[in-house]
Amino acid sequence: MVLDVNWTVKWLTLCAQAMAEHRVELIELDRAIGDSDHGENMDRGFQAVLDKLSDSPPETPGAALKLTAMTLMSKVGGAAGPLYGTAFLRAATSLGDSPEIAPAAWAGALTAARDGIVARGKAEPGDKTMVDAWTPAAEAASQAAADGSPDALTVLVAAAEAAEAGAVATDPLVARKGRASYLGERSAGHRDPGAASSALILRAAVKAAA
Amino acid sequence: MVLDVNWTVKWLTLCAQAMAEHRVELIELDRAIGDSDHGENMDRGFQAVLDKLSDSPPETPGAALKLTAMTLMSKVGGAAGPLYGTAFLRAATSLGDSPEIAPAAWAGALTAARDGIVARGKAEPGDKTMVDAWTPAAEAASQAAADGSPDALTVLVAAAEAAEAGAVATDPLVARKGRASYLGERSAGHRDPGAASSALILRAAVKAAA
Amino acid sequence: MKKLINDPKSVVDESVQGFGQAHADLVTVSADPTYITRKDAPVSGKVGLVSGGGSGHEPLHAGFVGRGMLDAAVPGAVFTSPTPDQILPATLAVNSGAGVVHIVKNYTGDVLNFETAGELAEAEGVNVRTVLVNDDVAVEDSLYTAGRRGVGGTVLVEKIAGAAAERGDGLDAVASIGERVNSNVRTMGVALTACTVPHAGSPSFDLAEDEIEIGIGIHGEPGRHRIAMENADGITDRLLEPVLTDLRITSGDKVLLFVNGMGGTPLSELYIVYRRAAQVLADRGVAVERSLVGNYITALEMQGCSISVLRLDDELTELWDAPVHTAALRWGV
Amino acid sequence: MKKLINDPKSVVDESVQGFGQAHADLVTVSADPTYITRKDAPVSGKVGLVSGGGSGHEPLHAGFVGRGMLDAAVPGAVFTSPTPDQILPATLAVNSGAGVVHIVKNYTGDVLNFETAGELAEAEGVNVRTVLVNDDVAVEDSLYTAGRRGVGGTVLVEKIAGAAAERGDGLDAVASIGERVNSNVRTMGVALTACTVPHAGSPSFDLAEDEIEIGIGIHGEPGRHRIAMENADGITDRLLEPVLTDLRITSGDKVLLFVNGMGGTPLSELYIVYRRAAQVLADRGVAVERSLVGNYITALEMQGCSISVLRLDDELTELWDAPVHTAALRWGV
Ligand SMILES: Nc1ncnc2c1ncn2[C@@H]1O[C@H](COP(=O)(O)OP(=O)(O)O)[C@@H](O)[C@H]1O
Ligand SMILES: Nc1ncnc2c1ncn2[C@@H]1O[C@H](COP(=O)(O)OP(=O)(O)O)[C@@H](O)[C@H]1O
Ligand SMILES: [Mg+2]
Ligand SMILES: [Mg+2]
Ligand SMILES: [Mg+2]
Ligand SMILES: [Mg+2]
Repeated sequence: MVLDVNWTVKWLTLCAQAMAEHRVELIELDRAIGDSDHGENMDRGFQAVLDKLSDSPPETPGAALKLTAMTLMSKVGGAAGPLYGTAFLRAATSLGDSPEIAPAAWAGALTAARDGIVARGKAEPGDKTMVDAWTPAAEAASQAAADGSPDALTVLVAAAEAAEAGAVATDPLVARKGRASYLGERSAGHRDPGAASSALILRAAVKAAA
Repeated sequence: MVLDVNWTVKWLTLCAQAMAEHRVELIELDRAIGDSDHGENMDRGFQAVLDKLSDSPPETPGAALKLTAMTLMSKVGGAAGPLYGTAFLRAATSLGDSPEIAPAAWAGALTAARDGIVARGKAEPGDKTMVDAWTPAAEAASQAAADGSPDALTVLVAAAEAAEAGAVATDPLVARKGRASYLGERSAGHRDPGAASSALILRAAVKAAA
Repeated sequence: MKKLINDPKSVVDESVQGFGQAHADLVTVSADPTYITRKDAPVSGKVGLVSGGGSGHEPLHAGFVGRGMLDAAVPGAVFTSPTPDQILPATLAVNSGAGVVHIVKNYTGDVLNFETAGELAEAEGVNVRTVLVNDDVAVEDSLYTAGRRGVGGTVLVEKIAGAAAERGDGLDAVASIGERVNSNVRTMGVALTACTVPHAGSPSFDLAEDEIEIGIGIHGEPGRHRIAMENADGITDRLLEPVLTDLRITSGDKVLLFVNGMGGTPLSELYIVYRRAAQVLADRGVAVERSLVGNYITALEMQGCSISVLRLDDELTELWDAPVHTAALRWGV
Repeated sequence: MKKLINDPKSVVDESVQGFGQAHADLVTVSADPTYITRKDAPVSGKVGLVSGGGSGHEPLHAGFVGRGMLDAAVPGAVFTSPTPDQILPATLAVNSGAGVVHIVKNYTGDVLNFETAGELAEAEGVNVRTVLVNDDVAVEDSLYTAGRRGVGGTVLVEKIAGAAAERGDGLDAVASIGERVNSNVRTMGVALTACTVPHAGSPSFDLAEDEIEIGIGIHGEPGRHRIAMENADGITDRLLEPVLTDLRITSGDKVLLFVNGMGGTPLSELYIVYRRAAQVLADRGVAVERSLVGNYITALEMQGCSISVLRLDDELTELWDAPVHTAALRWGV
């Protein structure tokens, strides 16, 4: 499996599909500890990404991610818009204009994305935000990429599984960043919607390679 | 049984009691085809009558009814306030300052009350208003009073029963006066709240004599 | 029933007290009997304007007391018209000698109580004229002889007659301007939810999640008919059509378009209704020269709205634009 | 969910269009990206004021665009902050060369999106200052590092900073007046019912008939804690106490008292709350010099209210009193 621009476009297409499919679920998660818009925002944003991708098909994975970043930034709004926008922009930058993403580059892109989110949002792991999905994902991908000469799929799977576990692990946390923090102790017992959507994005990367 | 000022005060006291007891019921009737206030208005009005009666005890039945009229006029509001105010005022006038109400005088007072309501409200029998209780009541009282030399109780009972039957008979009517008329056909199938409170008032007259 | 109240019996008194405190620069509140007068009443030489009715329609009427609008407002219990012993002193308090106009919404209770108060005021030497507001096209008055209700148009009558009084028109002239507004305005309303009268404690009617009431008044009473929920444009068309037909609005007419919230509907939705109504009017060649959008005559926390259209002429437009300084409507000052 | 809307996806666009049509004398609506500017923007020599945020809080912010208040409002989707590609052109459109102040409610989304737009505007040569509003005492910011939310105080910041800009204050002066308002105002809110975000379709939280949420924001989020229903005076005390404590209000202070409805609560109830709050302040020797009562910053059709207290000084009072001409707040003009 080669992670080229076709794979990237397929990944982003599957992201859009995942957001549409899980729109209500993400709204429900946000309803419990936020303001009921996360699923709507992500769905609107990735639908716009689809439009952009077909309007001006990108030539490289990096270009596809940059287009995604700009579109999410201008269509998602809320906290997630700038955070995902920054994440995709940093990932795009880290990939440069190479035509393919090597396993180690993928790990590097995830790390850059995570660092971008942290730079913008100032959240730490354990604050019950999307950082809790991206941090283990970036770490798992880095570890898998460092592990001999892995194929791309292995690295993608490692990241997705870590993100999913990270999202689940936000359940008992008390939020210290974002809207859920206003609830104080009442935020415990609910999954962070941004961590959940992050896991969906990284799972879509696996599906695009399957 | 002599219908003197003591009876009159007892009657009005029982009216207040009936309005308090049936407050919710009258609100519910008004809720169905009006604006949910009739029970509250009547309860407030007759509680004020009680206060007035104890503040300045009347000397004659007519004086008691006049005091009631003025109090209802200034405390009930809505359609029922002026209509009941006029009814009690006309009844008071018809009784003059005689110390006792003869059976025929009672029938005359009810007729005067009914005429007052019609003069103010311009409703005809069958319009689904309190007129549909007062008209049969006045007629039944007149007939009973004309019937040989009846005792007071018989006349009171005749009026009360006719008022009750009249109130029940409003159920299928389509309202043509008052707030229920705005509902058109939808007003059918509900009892007129003013007819219901009128029946309570005339039933209290019987109880006061019992 | 969840409400920000202390006791259903003290709702009106406490609310009016709070209103008086918040707007002490504009109004004086008299207690027992309760009425609200313009701070500087009676205004020398000016015709006095008094309106009133049951409470629960706020900001109507107290919110419209002040320069260029009402001289006094008389609030009854919730949805219960006030009594003559309130209306009379309010009338006397605002009479400068030029006479007083009573603006009365056409409900049996309001009509009877104002009628009595008017007679009593006349007996005390005050000239009283009554302007009856009956703009609700939901009521077909041929069949139902209580006649049409006074609803949204009341706000417009109060503003415009108020401006006429403020510019110095005489008693008959003010009353006749008020009547002119009334005969040129029509209204129709819709409820998405019922409201709960505090002393009643339960909703004024039961409406399923997919039903709405068309042709409602402002007292939580059910409307003329119940239909399945529709979208905003569909509902707007249903309300606007009978208004335009009854008022015989034709291409070239100039109008004021008033979208009024019933109390519990967000402002954003009222603008969606306004948008459609303005579109329909534009399509028919009708010029919307003035507009009013907001919660001005309400039914407690009811969700829904009413649409009023007032046919304007130059004088009515000028009077509408004249300065007004009240708690709920203010411009030019 | 019953709402006067056509499609959850078009709610903001259609509402803003209707708003623009109803207030065409005051504002210009730009579509795609959506923002609302003062009709005469940019006003030569004047510092521009831009605010914005998620929709659903109407009349905030569009209702406050006009002379003496905002130059532009940027509405996002419902409860979703707008994006830099809206905020940037709005900023450019109102920049006369004197620079632009962004008034931003302290939510992660608003902060991040305005931050980006501000950087982009600076890159285009516009001087931008940001006033962050964070007046909500329900959030104890030591523990929860997202900090306090911007709620009711936002309206007061916009009015007073708007007056400062209108009188000709420079960029730093306007921003510092805005910050002065923010540091002298505190707010706390209560919800009696939840609200329903159109695209979500179900209420933002479930509340039993005898429960209320204390310490809510303006996004339908649950509050800090849930308590049994109380009467209006009790609820008022619960809201007012932390506000006064946090603001260290003492006898002799002069304040503006702002009772704000969350959208679905009748005005009459807001005055009942006002009455109690005014009473408590009077008892403590605090002078309520100005007041504001009504639905100014809302959470769709939520029932409930917030109480804001702003400590006044002579300058703030003068700026509060200065003429303002917007759709939702107007006086002196
Ligand atoms: N400071 C932050 N750092 C990282 N992630 C954050 C931060 N604040 C919020 N988030 C993420 O954003 C998600 C909420 O996104 P969304 O609902 O779209 O925006 P909003 O909170 O503005 O309504 C949260 O679930 C959380 O994962
Ligand atoms: N024109 C009328 N003539 C006679 N009775 C009337 C008339 N209008 C209303 N009523 C009576 O008044 C009753 C309603 O009283 P109430 O609810 O207290 O006043 P409102 O209708 O003003 O809320 C009706 O049930 C009816 O019996
Ligand atoms: Mg959210
Ligand atoms: Mg009634
Ligand atoms: Mg009534
Ligand atoms: Mg949001």
